[in-house]
Amino acid sequence: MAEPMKIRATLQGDVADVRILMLHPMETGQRKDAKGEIVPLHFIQSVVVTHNGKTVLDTQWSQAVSRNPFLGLRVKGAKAGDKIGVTWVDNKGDKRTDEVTVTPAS
Amino acid sequence: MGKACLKWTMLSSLALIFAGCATYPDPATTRQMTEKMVSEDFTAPTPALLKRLVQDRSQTICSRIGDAKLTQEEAAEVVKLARASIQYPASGKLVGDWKIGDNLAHDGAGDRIQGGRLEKRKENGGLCQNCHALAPGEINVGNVGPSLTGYGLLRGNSEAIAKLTYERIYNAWAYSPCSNMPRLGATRHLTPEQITHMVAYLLDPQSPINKR
Amino acid sequence: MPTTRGGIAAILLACLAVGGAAPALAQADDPLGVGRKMLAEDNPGELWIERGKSLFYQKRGPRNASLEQCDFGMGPGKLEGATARLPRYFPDTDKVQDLESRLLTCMVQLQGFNRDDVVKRAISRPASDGSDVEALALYITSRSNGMKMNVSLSHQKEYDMYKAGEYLFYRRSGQTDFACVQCHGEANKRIRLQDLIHMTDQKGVQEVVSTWPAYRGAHFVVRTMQWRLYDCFWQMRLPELKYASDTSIALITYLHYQGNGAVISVPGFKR
Amino acid sequence: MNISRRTFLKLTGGAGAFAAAFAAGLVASGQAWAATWNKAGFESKALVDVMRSLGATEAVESKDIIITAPDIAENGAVVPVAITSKLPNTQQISIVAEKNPFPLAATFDISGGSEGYVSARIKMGQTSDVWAVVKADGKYFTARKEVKVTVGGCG
Repeated sequence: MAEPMKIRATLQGDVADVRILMLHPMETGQRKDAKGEIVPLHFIQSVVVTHNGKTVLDTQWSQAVSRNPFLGLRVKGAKAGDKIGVTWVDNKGDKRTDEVTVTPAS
Repeated sequence: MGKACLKWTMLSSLALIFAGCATYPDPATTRQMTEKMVSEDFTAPTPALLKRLVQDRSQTICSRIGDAKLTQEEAAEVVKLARASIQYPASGKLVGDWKIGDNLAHDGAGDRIQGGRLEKRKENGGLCQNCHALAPGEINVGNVGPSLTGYGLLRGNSEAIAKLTYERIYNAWAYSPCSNMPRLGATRHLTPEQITHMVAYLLDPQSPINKR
Repeated sequence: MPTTRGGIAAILLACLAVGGAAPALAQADDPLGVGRKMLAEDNPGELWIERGKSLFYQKRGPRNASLEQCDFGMGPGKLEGATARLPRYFPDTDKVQDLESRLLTCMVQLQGFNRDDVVKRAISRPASDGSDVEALALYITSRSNGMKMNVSLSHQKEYDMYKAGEYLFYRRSGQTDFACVQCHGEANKRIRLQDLIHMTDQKGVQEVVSTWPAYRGAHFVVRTMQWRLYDCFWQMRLPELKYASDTSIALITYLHYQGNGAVISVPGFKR
Repeated sequence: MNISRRTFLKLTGGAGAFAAAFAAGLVASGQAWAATWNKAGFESKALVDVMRSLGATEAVESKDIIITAPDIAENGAVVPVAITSKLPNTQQISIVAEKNPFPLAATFDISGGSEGYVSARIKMGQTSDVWAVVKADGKYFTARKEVKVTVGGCG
């Protein structure tokens, strides 16, 4: 069910400005649905960002990160064509990996 | 800015002229056609609730398109209807409990219709916070209406002021015909008792609205 | 009688008002501005565009058809610039239609969906995956990104709808005595902290017509213009506006024509 | 207190729920990556406990940490927070919303290849200080900024 992320990686000098949008409910386990039933806790626990395969950011999240999360970071020593990979894993074991190439500043 | 604006006006008028044969319907035709739409395009859980869409005489007068001005006769009629609408609480007391008024002023819910259901509440909120600045330092307040901060400090809390305040909340159009202020008592959004609490909230020296 | 001449006068007056008004844009000392900018820069609404695209080209519904034959006014399947000219008159339905009512026509006629079913689901619940119509409306509008709104009133029915929309914009009713103009007729106004767009001003109305569908932060889904109008009537304590009704299309025609020249940029981001 | 505020508090979660979810095994702690997930920190209800879980009890305030966040957040469910650390060899950044039921929102471990900068969006139940806790060159530093939360959407 995990849907593709939207990743932008744009070169600014030798730094890649990386912006990641993910579709995820980030449920706190407290919200009730339309039928009045509690929606179980369901949130992304970890996001790992790689640059040409090498981990540059390893995150741990709680359910306090907003629904449809955003993550921004800056990767040093990048050049156009480099690969930026992103993988998230949630508390139910669902995961999703997407990859983009770094584009020159427009 | 001004230049761009003029250009835009000219383009628009050109478009209208080039359109040639098409002309706007006269206001009476537009009214008839649009009122028919309104009568067909809304749903409500009960026929009584659907009647909310029907305009009363004052609303009809106050629905002026664009910058059209009220005539003196129209303004006088709206004021007269407004004056006649005002009812006072059974107790005769116009100043209630400011603490209840404080809650009401910050309550924006009640009486909305969604998913085929009417929002059920013991009473409607007063909606004040939506449009008016209230106690000093409050951030989450609107500015569609004038600031009410220090309302009582500026005016005192004489009987005359209490009566004026009550009437302005009950039916603002008695004093400012067709203003943006809802006729909260006259449209039955609030009860006379609720309005007395809001009067207290505005006038009582202990009320947060009158703190410096 | 305010025929063509009155129309021009109204536009001129609106223009004069623009000249004197300060722009209601975020200023440096705006305590809300930082957050608004940060949120708008990375808009989760973009995640819905791909979904809308695949829904558009997928064979769906009882007739197992895609929407590729749907004519939004530029010819079957031609989407570039189509929403920039909506609402417009369509001879096949003999009606003025906005994007969403036209989409509905195609989903019913081409794909065989039941109209009531689509309408029932059109506006999604907050914090849900959103509806098909929301994703489709966003995708179709995104194909006009960068283009200017250019609604015409060349057909008599388009004129009629425009005038009906204007009438509705100023029509007061219900227990709040509100019409649209009570909240949207002046510059720099807010309901609580929320900015109210000044729609009798060219810049204001242009912002409205060029930024829907939009991601609504508080709802976590993409919302459309039909939802925007529905929600206004809800807050006004009025009965529920029917999806894709003539009343909604009239208001949209009025606003979109006023907003001609605005550059479409969707998804918008609303608080 | 209006309806949307109550709804929001539900969104941000009551104190017991998270721990209960752990007990019920809803949080898949068996996964390999979960070994590094700071369970104690994310379950902490007070700032001091969060700091202890991070090993940051000796942290000192630093002017080289910049928190970019709104003075007033219009929607507590989506509060944008960006942290920039100019401290040499920044290794880790945590975002903590002091008055949340569970204050620790996120921890970012930074490897050699990325700058001392992260940007994210968090839920906040009420007006609160937002803390940045930064580990740089083995030592801990903090900065904080108040974010006022007004919950709109009703009325």
